Amino acid sequence: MLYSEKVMDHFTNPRNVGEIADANGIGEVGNAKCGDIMRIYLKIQDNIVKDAKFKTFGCGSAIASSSMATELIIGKSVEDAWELSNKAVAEALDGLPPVKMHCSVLAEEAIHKAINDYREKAGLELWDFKETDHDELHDQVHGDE
Amino acid sequence: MEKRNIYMDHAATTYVKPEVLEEMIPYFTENFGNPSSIYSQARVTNMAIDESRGKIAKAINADRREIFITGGGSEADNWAIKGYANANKHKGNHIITTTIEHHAILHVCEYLGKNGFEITYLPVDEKGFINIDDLRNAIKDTTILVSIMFANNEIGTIQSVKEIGEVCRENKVVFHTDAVQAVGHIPVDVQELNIDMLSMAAHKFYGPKGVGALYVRKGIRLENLIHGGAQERNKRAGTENIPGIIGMAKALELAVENMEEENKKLVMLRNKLIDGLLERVPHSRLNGPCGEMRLPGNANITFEFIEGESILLMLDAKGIAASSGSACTSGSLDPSHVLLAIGLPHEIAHGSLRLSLGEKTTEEEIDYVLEVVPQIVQRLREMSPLWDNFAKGEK
Amino acid sequence: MEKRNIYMDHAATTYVKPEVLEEMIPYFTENFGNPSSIYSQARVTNMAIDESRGKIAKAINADRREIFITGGGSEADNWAIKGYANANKHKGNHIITTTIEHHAILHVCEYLGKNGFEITYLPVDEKGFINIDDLRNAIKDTTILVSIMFANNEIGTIQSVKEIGEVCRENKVVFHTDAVQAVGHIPVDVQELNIDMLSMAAHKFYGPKGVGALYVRKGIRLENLIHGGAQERNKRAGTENIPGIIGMAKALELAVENMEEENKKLVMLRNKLIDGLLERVPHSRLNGPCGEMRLPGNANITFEFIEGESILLMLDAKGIAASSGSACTSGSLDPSHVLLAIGLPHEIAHGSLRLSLGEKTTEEEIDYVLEVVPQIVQRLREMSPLWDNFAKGEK
Ligand SMILES: Cc1ncc(COP(=O)(O)O)c(C=O)c1O
Ligand SMILES: Cc1ncc(COP(=O)(O)O)c(C=O)c1O
Ligand code: FES
Ligand code: FES
Repeated sequence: MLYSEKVMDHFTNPRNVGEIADANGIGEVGNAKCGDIMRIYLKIQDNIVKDAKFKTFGCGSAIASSSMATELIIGKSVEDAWELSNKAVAEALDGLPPVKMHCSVLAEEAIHKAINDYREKAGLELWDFKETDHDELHDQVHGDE
Repeated sequence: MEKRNIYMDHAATTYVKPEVLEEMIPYFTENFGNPSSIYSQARVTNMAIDESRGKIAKAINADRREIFITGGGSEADNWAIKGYANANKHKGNHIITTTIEHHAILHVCEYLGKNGFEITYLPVDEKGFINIDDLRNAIKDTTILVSIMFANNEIGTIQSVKEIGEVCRENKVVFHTDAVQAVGHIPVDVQELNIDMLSMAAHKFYGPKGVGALYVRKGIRLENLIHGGAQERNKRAGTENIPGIIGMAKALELAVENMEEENKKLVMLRNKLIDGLLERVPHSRLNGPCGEMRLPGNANITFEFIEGESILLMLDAKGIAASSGSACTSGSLDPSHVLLAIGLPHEIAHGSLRLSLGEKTTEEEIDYVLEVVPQIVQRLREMSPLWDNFAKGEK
Repeated sequence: MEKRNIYMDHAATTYVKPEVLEEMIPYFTENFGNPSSIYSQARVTNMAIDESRGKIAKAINADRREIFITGGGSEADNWAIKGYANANKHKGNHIITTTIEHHAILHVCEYLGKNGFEITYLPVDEKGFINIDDLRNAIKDTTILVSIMFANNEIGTIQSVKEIGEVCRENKVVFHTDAVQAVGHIPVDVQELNIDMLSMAAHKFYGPKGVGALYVRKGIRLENLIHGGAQERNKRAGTENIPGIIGMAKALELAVENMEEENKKLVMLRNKLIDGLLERVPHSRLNGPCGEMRLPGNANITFEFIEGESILLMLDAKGIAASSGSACTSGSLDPSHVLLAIGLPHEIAHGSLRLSLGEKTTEEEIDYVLEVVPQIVQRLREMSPLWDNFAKGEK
């Protein structure tokens, strides 16, 4: 399995690690049993993502995806941040190995959850999104070809 | 700082020692004649193979006619289990193995389980040992075969092979052992230990890849796995891998010669490594036993709250090659079945590191690892939401 | 006179070319890391294997994901036949092959024949060709697999593979070909020839022993032969034989590069050898076809009234290494099943000689063989009671 240089860079020097004390949107996905948990903290002001930080328990690609995803949404409007897809994260990392694509899905979903957390707290209507059933994803990734 | 190059994954595979390669070379280019032929050139290779077979036999106290060359450890395992099961199904359909075998045994057993055989997987205790009474109780009228690994590739547990062999013999059940991690590393004597079949692989003891052997005690019937030409006394077809066989024999001869001295050094270094890591890293634990019943070169430590692949990548950045879980399944994301079998919860099993030492490992390398690993663990823990939760909980 | 050293048994096995060995060497001692691991050292071997797989695929016009490395030609044959049969028995239980296959196919078919499968062995004509109408007629509703060798190892017959492939495709039956004697020697294009599975072995084209490959067209399901680790995309377990794979790829690349030129020379020398022997030795006959449909380096001649092993021993005394019948069954005393299949009576089949030429064969060597063989045949005939009877009968 080969990681791109970009992945390795974001893994060894992850951007935006940590938590935001006064975050107004927090999202967590994954589970420890699978070996991956991602927690994203957002600071949103005037509908703009002013800051984003993460804490991730997971493989190299999960950490790199968190780093890249947070970097990509900082400064964006909430709408634009919502549109960030796992594919865009993977592409920004110059690609992920096929068995590791789901790690970028974690990033997309953690952001969705964090944004909805913000909207809930702000009394806004929640946006629709389908969280992947992690067990299903697991079978998909590790099941027979 | 100069980039280090520290190899601590000898349990996955080793390089070929220069003395071994040197012996192999002439058989690639000069003495390459098909040993089954009758011209003089072939007689040279025929004799060389015979001599090598003798060396391999001697290393485990077997007869050379009981040694059958294979294309590696996995082939030997597959052949032993499928070959014995298929040739002896009239006697029964029950096979006993353990939950901590290598996949080359486990997946064969799963396959047979779907094809008319009944498989019992013996559990292990928290150090990775089977309970001999469990084995006794598992044996029944239909039991034809017991396959229990000699030494575990992940956590280094060495089973009480002699006792297992005795129980099998008392019950007239054939006993196979996957000794891929044992042969060339610790003393193995098929007579003394009551072993009926045994698998080995050259690349685990500084011999070449792509060659292994199955020891089959005289009188045991196996169905062929690879049918065809009359090689290996009609039991395993395929033009002989002459350099491979020569290399395996030479490497094994060297390994047995140096074993005692080598292991003194390895045990000392390994203990320093294990003790040092446990001491320096909080919330870490040793997997597998300490002392005599652990493979001399094996250290396996779990660091809670972090994940194995990230540890490996960070170690790699520091010039250290190691492994997490079993080598041929990293690339897969499942936590090691061995760590789950010794009772580690899923989330903790994910954070384990295997460092396996070899003949060139130095004390200075151990010191470097002891310096680097705690830093890496700390960095990863700082990123980990689990550590966060834990630290907050503690306050 | 100085003892000669003439190798004319290239169809049995070849030496490893120095350029090939040179590419392999670093992978024994330096770049030996388990390619499934994730440290940088392993990335080097991983990429090298990938590149090699690409070269192998290119040589037969396949996709690299369709190439699976094995421990040799026999393993590839066994896997293709047993693996396909077992994975597809719900579709039918009938397999078609020929009477002149290598034992690695024949013995597998015999084994399957005893385990619920029905095998049809197509006959061949006196040159070793199957009749395409026989194949058409043999295919029935229950037929799942056709395995017909590309080129015969004893008599050099090259089948009309494209036509065979077409018939299989029309009838939606999977077509496997044992191309162990063809790959690296004559053009092989799995697309153009409609081949679904194909076996090869590196040591037949100046690559190392103990490594081969099975091409499996995308979409074809095989049961694993060697279960275990996740190597070869979960299809063939066992730590990768890195130097072996590198060597096979390099050897094949060279073979394909030089094929056209090389074959011009080989055909010229072979024709000189065959014509010369037939001319100089009375009561001799060529086995297999002449011309285009014969392997460039293969000559197979029967000398009536004498026995093969005696010829080989006398040739050896003169410094010539050759073979009689198929290499891996010499050592066995039965006359070749291939020679019987092309209609030779038992007593005549015994007296056959295979001379297989290679890249270093010179015209001078051919001249020497042409000088020596007639003398040997005459000497042996003088000792032969059969010749005696015949000579007296003629008078
Ligand atoms: C036609 C053919 N098939 C299969 C084989 C078996 O190959 P190996 O001996 O490399 O297993 C050979 C050579 O021995 C052969 O000539
Ligand atoms: C215990 C054990 N059994 C079997 C094997 C399989 O050996 P190989 O990869 O040489 O086929 C290995 C190593 O990979 C092993 O450690
Ligand atoms: S987080 Fe599951 S493997 Fe990357
Ligand atoms: S580890 Fe989470 S999907 Fe498998």
